[in-house]
Amino acid sequence: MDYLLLLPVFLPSLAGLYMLAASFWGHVTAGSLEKQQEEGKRKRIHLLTAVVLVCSAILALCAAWSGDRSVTLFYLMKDIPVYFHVDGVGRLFVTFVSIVWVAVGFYSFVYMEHEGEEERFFGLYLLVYGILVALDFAGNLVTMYLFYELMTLASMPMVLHNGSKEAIMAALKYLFYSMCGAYLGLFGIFFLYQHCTTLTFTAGGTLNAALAAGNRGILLAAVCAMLIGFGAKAGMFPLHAWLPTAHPVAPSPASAVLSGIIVKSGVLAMIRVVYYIVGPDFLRGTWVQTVWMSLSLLTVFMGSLLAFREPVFKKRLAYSTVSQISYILFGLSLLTAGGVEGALLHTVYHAFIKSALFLTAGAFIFQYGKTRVEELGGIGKQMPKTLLSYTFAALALIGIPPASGFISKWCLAQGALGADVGMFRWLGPVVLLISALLTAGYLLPVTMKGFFPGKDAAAESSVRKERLGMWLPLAVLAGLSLLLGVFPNSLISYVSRIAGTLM
Amino acid sequence: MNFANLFNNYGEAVAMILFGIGFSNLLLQKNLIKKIIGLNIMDTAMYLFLALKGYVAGRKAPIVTNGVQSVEAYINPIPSGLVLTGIVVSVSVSALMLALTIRLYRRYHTLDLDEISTRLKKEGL
Amino acid sequence: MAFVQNLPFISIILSLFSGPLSSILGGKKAKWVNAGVITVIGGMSALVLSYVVSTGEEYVYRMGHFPAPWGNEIRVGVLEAVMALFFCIIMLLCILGGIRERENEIEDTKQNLYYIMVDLLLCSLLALIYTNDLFTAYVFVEINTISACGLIMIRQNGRTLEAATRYMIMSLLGSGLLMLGICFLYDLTGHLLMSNIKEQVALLRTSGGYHIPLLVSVVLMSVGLAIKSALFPFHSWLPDAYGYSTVSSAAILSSLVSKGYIFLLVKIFYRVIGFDMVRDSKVINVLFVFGIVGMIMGSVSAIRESSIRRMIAYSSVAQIGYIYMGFGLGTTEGMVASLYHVISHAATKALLFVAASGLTDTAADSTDFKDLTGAGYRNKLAGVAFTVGALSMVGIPMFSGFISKLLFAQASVGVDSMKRMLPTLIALAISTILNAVYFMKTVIRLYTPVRRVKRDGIVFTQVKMKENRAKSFALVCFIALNLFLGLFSEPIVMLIRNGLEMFA
Amino acid sequence: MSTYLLVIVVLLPMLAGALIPIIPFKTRTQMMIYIEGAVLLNSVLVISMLLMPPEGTLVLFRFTGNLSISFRLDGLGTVFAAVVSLLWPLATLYSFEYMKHEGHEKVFFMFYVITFGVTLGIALAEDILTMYFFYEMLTLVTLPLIMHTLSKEAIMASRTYLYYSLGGAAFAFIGMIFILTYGTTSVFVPGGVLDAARLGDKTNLILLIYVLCFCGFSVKAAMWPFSSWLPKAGVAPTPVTALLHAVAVVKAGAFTIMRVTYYSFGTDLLRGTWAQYTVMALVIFTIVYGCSRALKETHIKRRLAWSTVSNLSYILFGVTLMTPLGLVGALSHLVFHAVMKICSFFCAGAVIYKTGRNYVHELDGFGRKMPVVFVVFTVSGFALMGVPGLCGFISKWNLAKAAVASHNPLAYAGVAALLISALLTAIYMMTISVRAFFPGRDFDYGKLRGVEDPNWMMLLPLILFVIAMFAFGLHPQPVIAALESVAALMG
Repeated sequence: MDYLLLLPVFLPSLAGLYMLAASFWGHVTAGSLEKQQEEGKRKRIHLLTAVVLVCSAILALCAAWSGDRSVTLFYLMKDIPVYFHVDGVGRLFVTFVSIVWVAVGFYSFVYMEHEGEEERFFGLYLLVYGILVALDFAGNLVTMYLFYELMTLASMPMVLHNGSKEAIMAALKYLFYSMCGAYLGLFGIFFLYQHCTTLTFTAGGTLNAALAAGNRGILLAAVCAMLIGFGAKAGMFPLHAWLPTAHPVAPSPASAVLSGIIVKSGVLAMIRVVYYIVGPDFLRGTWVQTVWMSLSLLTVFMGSLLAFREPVFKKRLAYSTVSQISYILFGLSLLTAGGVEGALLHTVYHAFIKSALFLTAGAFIFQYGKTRVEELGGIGKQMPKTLLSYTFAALALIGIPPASGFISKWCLAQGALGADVGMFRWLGPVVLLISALLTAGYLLPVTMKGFFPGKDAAAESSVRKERLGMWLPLAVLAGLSLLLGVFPNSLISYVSRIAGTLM
Repeated sequence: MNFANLFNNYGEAVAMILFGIGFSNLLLQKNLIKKIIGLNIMDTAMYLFLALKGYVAGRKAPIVTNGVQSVEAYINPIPSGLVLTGIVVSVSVSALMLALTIRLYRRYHTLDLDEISTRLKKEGL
Repeated sequence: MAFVQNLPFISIILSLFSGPLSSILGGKKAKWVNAGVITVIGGMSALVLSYVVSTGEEYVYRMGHFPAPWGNEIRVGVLEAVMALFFCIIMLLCILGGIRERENEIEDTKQNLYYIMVDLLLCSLLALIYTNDLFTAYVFVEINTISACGLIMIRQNGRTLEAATRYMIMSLLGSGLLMLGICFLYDLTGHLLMSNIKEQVALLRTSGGYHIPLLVSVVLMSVGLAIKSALFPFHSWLPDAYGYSTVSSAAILSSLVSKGYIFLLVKIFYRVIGFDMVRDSKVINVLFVFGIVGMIMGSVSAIRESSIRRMIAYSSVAQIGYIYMGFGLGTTEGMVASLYHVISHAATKALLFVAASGLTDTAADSTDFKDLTGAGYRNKLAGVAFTVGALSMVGIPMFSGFISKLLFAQASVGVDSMKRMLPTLIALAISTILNAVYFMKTVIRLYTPVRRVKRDGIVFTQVKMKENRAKSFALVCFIALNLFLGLFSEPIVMLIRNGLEMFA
Repeated sequence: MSTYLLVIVVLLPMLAGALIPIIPFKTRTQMMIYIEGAVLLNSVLVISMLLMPPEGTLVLFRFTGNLSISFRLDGLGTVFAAVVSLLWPLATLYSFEYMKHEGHEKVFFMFYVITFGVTLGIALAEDILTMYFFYEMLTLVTLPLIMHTLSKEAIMASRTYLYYSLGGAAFAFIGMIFILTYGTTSVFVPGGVLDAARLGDKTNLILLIYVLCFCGFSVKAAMWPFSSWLPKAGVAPTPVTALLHAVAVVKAGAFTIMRVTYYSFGTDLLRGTWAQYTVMALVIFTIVYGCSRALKETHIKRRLAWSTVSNLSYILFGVTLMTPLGLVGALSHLVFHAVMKICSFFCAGAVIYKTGRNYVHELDGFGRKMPVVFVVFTVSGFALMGVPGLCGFISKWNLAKAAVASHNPLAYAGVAALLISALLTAIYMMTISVRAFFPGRDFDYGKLRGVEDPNWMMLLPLILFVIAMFAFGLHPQPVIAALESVAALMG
């Protein structure tokens, strides 16, 4: 019972709320500021954000890596507390979330100046961070659901940041898809509450065997509903459609964290449900597993195919997210240690890679306002650092050894082959391979066109200086995705330990 | 069924038939006057019926002339009394009806009740 | 024998002779005589009631002390006394409620005739209530008819004449059938006094002889009286008669005349034929069916009406339906409910008619709904009274209508045959809804204010309570009566029960 | 505490209300003080009575034999009475401000205050006749409130309301008769009063009657197909729509259904019969139907009214589960929905009062101009959606818990319906908020000059409601425990 866990949750949330309120009242009182006042305000905002962000990130890491802490906040219902607990998975998630969040945060100090409404944006940014930390620390299903919903509501305004009609429509679409998913999840939660000894996360599941035996059918249905529901956040078919709509309109940092981090919360939810509440043994070999595997594979294939055909850069990345997340889901759906290992690895890697990619896209837009792939010819001349780090990230995602993506995919394939899942043993790896090829097909052209536009391309006249604040975080993320590929052992061992506990 | 009964008390039979005639007239005739006649036929049928009930073959009317004789000598007087009362009633009723009829005729120059009501509808009174 | 026992006879004679008396008086005097007579008779009936209740048994009053088979008898029980009392009260109030209209609508030379008619009507009603002799009953039925007809046609216009004629024809048909039935009974039993006939009928039942003729006579009499009391298919005359005659006539007719016939029917069922015999005969099924159909159809046609008076008239068709449905249930409970409804409906319906007249005063006697918009503000008391009546009709608790609804429903649940229970309950519910539809619609209209003060020539006028004291008084009394029936129904129900026991 | 308080709290408001048009008030303020004083006093009396519950019953009046108007305070009544008497003073405060622009207030407040007493009468009724009596009264005293504006539309609406309610009462009446005839007593007893011996082979009949009775009472609770009066009644002034058509009247319908189901017919008789399935199916359909109608509706108050329709059916759904848990769920939603919905209605009312705008598409950009109102509105929207941390989630949780625990396939469908309707709720509430806060990049706020938050009389209730929503949402234990103790009697 110690409150260190709560600090990284409440510090950013309160700061964020404060900033939101401030911006809101600013609008209500409708005071227009002078230019330099404007500047001063921005400075203050950035300073506050940076301080709070770094502090809370450090706090979060401390809280995470100093033993299995747990705290019960208060009782939502008689037998259901709001309960935080740090365990392996949570630790892992908190770590990469914090890193990415800080990096993207610094990136957006520069980026957001042309988007405006910075106070609101950073307020939300901090708020969502706090919620995410809480989500990763959540110690039981209801707590997790609570913060899951809050995350949806808080991240929604990030999507409609620029306030254009299509942005608003996209935001609503995002909201409703997530809500739909969340409610499907809730549907399951109701049933699990009846048939589980407790909703507190315990490795291997807490299903009450006696009760469950009676209503196996309805339980399976409920779990299936939950998978599909939480799959909405993770962009799994059939509820994936919000991703390609929401990401392009959102400001690039927002889309970076959306598809780098927030989609991962769907993954987290699935892990929690399957491995900590229901227990893999209950699902192994049932129709639910089959459905889950086939859905994820379908999504993998479909996503990369759509990405391949997509001309708008950020949309393309969004589709790629759709397919990449489903790698993870496929890994989870194998219900074997190997599968989980691969999945977790890919979760981490994809977080870094995908945010890096989106930041690149953001950079292009920020500097030259280029959104479509075919406009990017010769971009390498103007922004070499950016494009270089992009390339590394892309290679990592495709999975060229020794870059990180290779390792995770290798694990996934191995897991698939190792698992006893009928035809999916070979179907899985095949699909992964094809999609890897497609990935190469839709990521590399940018690099090539960028560096070697060919002579007929009109050389871009004005070469603007790349902003340090932008390419540095980008480079850091890309670098991380490389390094973790080159020296993966500590991570692998850690992940496999987690996976071991789950089986 | 055996018609013997019918022929034995032919009086009652006739009375019933008359009653039917009267009733149907009162009900179905358009013309008010005919209705009233029907009414009277109906009443008369009733009196006939009552009188028959009272009459015992071969006895005298219950009017005391030369000295009272035993009760067997006379017919039952009560029905006759009833008939008398009935006649009074029906007379008054028919009088009232006729009065009404005159009133209506003065107003609408017709004896057809339905036509009168259609006219009333037209007046919308 | 106590002096009180003479009072019923005296009251009949009194009302009978006050008629001719008023024929030689002027309108004003006749009015007072009439009012006085009714009051006195009411007092007498009250005394009789208290006497009968105290002794706890009914008594027979022989005219001129002739013994049973020959003499003519009056038989007084609790129920008779109760009915007499209520009829007097309501009649008095109706007379009071309609004074002004009468004086406007009837030419002055005929004023006193009106009171003659009322006196005769009262006399015949009392006779119907008290008499123990079928033929006397028949005679007074006719007198009743004639005087009622007089009440209708005394206001001279085409409608009333036509209505009176139709009414005459219908009730003549009815009384013809009644007469025939009586003759049959006389033929079978050789008696005219109810009690003696009953003994004979009992013998016949045990011997099983003459079953069909007996049945026929029952059917004839009930159908005859049903026709006279405007049961559903025979109601064609009713809306015009009630809708266009002068107010107090309408009130009296709707609340008393038909009730007199109904009461006679009850007497025939109980004291002449014996109720179980009636129950075994299928006649009550017929009454039941017609009653239910009447409940619905009456309300439906009421909804379609555009004139408030005619609407109320149609609603009383529906109410008569209730009563016959109660008979049709074939249980004592049902009978109690019906008799209670006879009383409560008499009170309510009279109230409605008088209140309606009060409302129409504000719009130059136009009975069209359009002219009554906002009338509730123009004549406050009448508005309130009408609302009370409407609520009672819909069966809102604490008004009399609710109690009778309650009694009907309980009676129907008491019946063990599904075939009667469900139809009754459903019919009750539906007719409640229909009542709500047309009465509440009217009430809402009454309280919808209008901006303008005149509509195609009709000027809306304010009416103060003081302007028409008699009517205000009558209305207040009616409201009080209605609330009384609604709140303290217990004693009355008890009286009715005792009365029925005395009957059987 | 003496049982006389039971009848005092019922009669006091009636008397006070009846006096309003008679007393010659010098100023409007005097009237306001008088009314608020009366209402507050009564609420205080009620609350104090609930804290020190009087034992035994008080017979006010006897109709005939066993039929009487009598009051007693029991668990269920406590809940309803508490809700009503906590909300009434606030609503009154709000309506002072609102009614300024509606005219002839005296009549309005007269019936408004009288309704308070009548509603309490329903809550405190000891036997079914008393409840029926006040149920009818409620119909009549709320009628003038609906036709208050006296526009053609209002008249039509009030007619519809009247026909529906009285018709419903007519069928409820049948149920009452059966309880009186086949019950051991007419008093409400947890677990029902039907006398098995007297029932004999009539079980099916009783079930039929139950269904009729349920439908009858559910008219006030606006169950499909009897729901259409509620949106129509939205023409009434907002305090009426908010308090009566989100709380008092409609909840009275739900409350009476609880009474007849759990206290008169008895759940043991009904559970698992065709009757239960019939009513439950109706209710489940209504849950979805109401929401979808709300989605189609663009008039704010009507949209909220439709949402009320569906939310009321949440309560009824809990009732039709016919388990103690179900009753807990129903009661919790009865309490919480009261807060949420009255809050959202008051927001809508504030908008109408300040700007006279009635339609959703007219609200672009209001978020900045009426910040408090729309923040509150959004919060109440979240609550209705069942976002955890707000009270809506708690009641939804309890309902679903009960439904799953009842192991009744139809109930599972009910859970699904709950969630579908939650999603629809999200759509129709969020679209409003998003419009209000994000009118689009090139929105000209100049169009909204003069739009601003209303004064404290309107804001105070809103703030209190928001606090309540969070309080119930984060720490519902006391309330839920109380409700469980009520339901525990059912066994």
